[in-house]
Amino acid sequence: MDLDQLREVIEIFESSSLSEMEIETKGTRFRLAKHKEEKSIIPEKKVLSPARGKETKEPGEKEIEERSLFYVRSPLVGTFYRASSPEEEPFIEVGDKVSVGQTLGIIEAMKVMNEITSEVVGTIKEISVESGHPVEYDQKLFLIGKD
Amino acid sequence: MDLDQLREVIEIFESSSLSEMEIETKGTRFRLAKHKEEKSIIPEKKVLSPARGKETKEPGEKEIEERSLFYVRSPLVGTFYRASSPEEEPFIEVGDKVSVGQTLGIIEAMKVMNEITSEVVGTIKEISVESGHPVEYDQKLFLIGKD
Amino acid sequence: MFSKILIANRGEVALRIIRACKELGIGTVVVFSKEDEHSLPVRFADEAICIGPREPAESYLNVPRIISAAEVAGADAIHPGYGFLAENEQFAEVCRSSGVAFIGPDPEVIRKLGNKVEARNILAGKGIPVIPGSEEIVGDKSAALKLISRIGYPVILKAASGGGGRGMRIVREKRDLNLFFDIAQQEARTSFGNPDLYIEKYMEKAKHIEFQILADKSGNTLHFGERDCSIQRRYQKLMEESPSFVLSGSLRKKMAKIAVKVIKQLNYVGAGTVEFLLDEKMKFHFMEVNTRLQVEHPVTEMVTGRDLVKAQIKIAEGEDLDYTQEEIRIEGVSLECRINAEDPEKNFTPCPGKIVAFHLPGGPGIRVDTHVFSGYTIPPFYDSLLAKLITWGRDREETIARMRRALEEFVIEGVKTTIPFHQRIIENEHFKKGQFYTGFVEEELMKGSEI
Amino acid sequence: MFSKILIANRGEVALRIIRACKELGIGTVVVFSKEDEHSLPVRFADEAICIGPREPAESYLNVPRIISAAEVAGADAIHPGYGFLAENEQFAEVCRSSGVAFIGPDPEVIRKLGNKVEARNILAGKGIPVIPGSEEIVGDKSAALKLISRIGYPVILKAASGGGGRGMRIVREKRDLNLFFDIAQQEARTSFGNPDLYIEKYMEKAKHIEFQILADKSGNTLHFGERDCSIQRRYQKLMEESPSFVLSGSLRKKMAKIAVKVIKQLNYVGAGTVEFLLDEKMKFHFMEVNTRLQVEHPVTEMVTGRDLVKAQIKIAEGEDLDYTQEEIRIEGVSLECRINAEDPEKNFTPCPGKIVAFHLPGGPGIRVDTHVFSGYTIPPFYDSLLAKLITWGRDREETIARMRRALEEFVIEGVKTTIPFHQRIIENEHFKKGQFYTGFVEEELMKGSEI
Repeated sequence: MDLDQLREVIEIFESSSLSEMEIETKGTRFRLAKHKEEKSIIPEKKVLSPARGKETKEPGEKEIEERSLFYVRSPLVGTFYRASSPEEEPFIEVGDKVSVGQTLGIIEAMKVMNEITSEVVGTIKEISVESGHPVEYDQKLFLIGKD
Repeated sequence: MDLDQLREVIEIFESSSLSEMEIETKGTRFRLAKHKEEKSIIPEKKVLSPARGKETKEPGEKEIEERSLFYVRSPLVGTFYRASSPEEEPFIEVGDKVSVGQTLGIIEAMKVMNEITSEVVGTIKEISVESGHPVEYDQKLFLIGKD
Repeated sequence: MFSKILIANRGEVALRIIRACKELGIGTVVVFSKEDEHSLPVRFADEAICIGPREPAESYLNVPRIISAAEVAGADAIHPGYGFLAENEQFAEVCRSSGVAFIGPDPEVIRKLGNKVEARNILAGKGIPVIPGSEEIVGDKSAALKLISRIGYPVILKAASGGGGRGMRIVREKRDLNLFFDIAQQEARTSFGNPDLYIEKYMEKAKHIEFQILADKSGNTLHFGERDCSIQRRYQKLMEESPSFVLSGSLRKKMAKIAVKVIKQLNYVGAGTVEFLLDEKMKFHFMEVNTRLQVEHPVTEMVTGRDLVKAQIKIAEGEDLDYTQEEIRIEGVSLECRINAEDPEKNFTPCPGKIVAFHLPGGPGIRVDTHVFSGYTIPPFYDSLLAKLITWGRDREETIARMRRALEEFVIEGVKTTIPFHQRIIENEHFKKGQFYTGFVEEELMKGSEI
Repeated sequence: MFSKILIANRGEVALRIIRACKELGIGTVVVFSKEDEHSLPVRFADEAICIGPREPAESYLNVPRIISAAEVAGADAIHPGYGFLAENEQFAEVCRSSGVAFIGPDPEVIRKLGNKVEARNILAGKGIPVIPGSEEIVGDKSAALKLISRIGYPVILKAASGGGGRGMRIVREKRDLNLFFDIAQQEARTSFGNPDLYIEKYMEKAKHIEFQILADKSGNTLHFGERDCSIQRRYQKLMEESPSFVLSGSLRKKMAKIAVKVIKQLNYVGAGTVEFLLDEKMKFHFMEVNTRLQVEHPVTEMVTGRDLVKAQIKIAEGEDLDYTQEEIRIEGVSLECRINAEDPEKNFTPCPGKIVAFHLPGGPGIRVDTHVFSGYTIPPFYDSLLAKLITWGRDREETIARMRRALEEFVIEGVKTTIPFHQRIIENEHFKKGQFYTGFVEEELMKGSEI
């Protein structure tokens, strides 16, 4: 049995978000499992804030983010706008190319308009919040595919 | 079986964060698991009743009991005596041979003397309670080695 | 003063008594069945003695084993809690003959009050307004019919040695009598070892109002106000409050006076509860006396600020009550919900099992009496009471608002509980207005519904 | 009436305010730092808005973010709790200019009372007995010496913008002044952004006695009795009780009258606390006014039966107090222990970490205010308060007995707590007799010991 291979398999499994893995190859079978953390005794919030309701973490998201996708998150609490005024066109649409420093949207907080700009060069993959909706700190606003 | 390999596999498993692992290779199958102790949230009693203080379950005791050793347990709450009166000799001593139905001791409850008799043929290995001490229901009184 | 009290019970009431003893500086020894080895009372008492296997008859109901445990432990008194041997005259008798104080009234008093027909007759003769009904055991259907022709339908069949709703049936017409008489006799025999029945006039839309009394050995007899226990299901109390929302000050005084008179008549010593039915016309009728601590005693403690269990123990020690009726003040309103491990959507089927998560409500005006903890397994061999949730407020509205938020905060996972049922009751408009009676849950709340 | 209140705080006080709002039927929105995402207030509030990372300056102390959250959520009032922005006049000011009600006194009042020297001077001029001391900032050691030559040793150096013990030093002789003056200035600068010090006569063996006041917009000003908060360590309160064991009825009346006068002088609206030092000769001296809800408010709630947080909210809504001073009755005695995640054997070092087991005491006369649950991790970024354990009894003896058994029942595993320290205090003979003062813990209890 190749113990180095075993070590490597365990390493790969550990760094993943998987909870179970089985491999069968050339007469060798591995089964690995991690047990879930105990459950919190307090029930999940029934009513989420309008802002928090949107946030759902997909599995493997962390990896995705690190590699080629990038989330623009809200640096503050306020109301999100996609355009500088209701009459204007949105700053960006899905599919648009963006450059570093380009304005993507605005967050109004205490009557002050805060521009949200891109930190990367890439393509808008997703706009996560509707214009005029409230956002909280650290909430995802845009998903950008890095070039 | 290659015990050195086994040791190494266990070492790898222990140093990992896994809780289960199965390996099957060339006719050898390993299954390793770590179980977390589930702790009671309530602290252990600080003061045990005089009777309960004596009872400590040793690991594997159940198995032993089933095979060749037999515990005589108290069927009721009361005071345990090894002899019919303080002047008399004890009914039995460690090392004595006993037969089915033979009196081993007495438990006094509400001024009534209840004889404790042997259910097996064998040799007294241990007398677990001192004469004159209180006993509770199901407390171990004697250990008998079955013949 | 007692130096060590044996607690002949389990669950939350055993814990309640341990707490009282600890506050009084009295040692505690709790007896337990093999099943309850890991229970909270066993952990918190100074000593614990296993007395038998899980079957109640071999443990909590077994008099010789309990007495023997008291002797072995050197306890000088026994508190029976409620249920099990709490109202068993033989047990009280054996305690006396064994030289151990029984924390409760004398066996003679328990016997007299345990026979419901005898109690009725004794008190009716002393000017106590009893419910119209039979003056002796009703042996068969023809005797029943004869009585009914005098008092009229509806009537209720009750077990002479009964309690807790078993052996009870409402008879609204002759057909019901034919249907239920034998069943009731059978139930009475199975439950109490005595098939004897008696009959009382059934009061429609009546409230169950009971007065808490304490009487010491010198004859000082004080009342601690009333409890309205009309929220019931199958004669089992589910929610209790003190004071009652519907009693006027003068009616309260009149009822309390009668309650005290009942206790004095009987030379009763200890804590006792005098139960009345209050009919739609606000006329009250004596029902019975419970010779034990009641499950619902906390609501009285909340509004009077008095610890009834400690008082009970002090009376048993021979101490006199050192305050007067005028010093007992009823302040605010208190409500208790009995949280049971039962599924209210499945006809309140008991739901024993392991509690995987347990989080208590807190903050002002909240009291919880419970023996449950996270990881505890509710055994199927005993009753299904998980916790008593008690709230207090300056007025009934505040008390109900607190109960609402406390029921919301209370987290119990692993078993079904009656919390949703209690939530439904406190939102009910009739409940809010105090318009409820003993048949309320079954006749109004559950009409055409799952719960 | 408010329809939604934003809670600008965390931990048990956030939960306390949520409970009050729920009972009043008012919606709640809690703001939280990323660190507190899984906290109980976040779960129990109707809404929760993340306002920043774990650093207080970026979250709970960040005025624009909190105001913005209030705007986004449509809250019409903000409750600041205690600590963080509770006594920050700018915050109260911004609330006002943003059209959100601040649940607390006006910013002008907060400012006046926040400057301790100014407050002293205003009130000394109105016949309030203040502690002898400086009428202005003491800029250097020579100014300090000049003042001391007038009032005599010992004195205490205090930060003019201070609170919570920081920047405070006792000076018993000239040498101490040289040692401590610069340190105290430095501490005051670091803690409050203002190095200004003032000097007061230090009272040996004095008690900290404070009166709880509520004042409405129509000028009705009522007191709710006093709290004795003399059990302190490094000027941090550890245990509080109400009423004080040592106050005579007439002294209580006199102090309460002065406390009400102080509040009326300032045109104060809301809940406030007037703090006094009571010296060995039973002479009392005004210290300061706290313009917020106090950590120890539950002991007052227990003896008066009044919900101070709900009252505070109603006053902010413009409602008048609908009862008189005579209707506020002090019944029984209440005691609070602040259970902190600290190691009393290691100089009270904070002990953040994961709570692996958590079991609350229950039964009569027990109240627990806590945001902790089994599985909760106490973050190291905020204060170490785990739970407030409050007991009530008819007299001080019963209250202490309940505290003893409640501390025994309370199970917290995973972190060290101050429970053993509290157990030691309640067994102390001086404590039992009420013979304790602000220096008691350090000068007597911890003398020659680990704790």
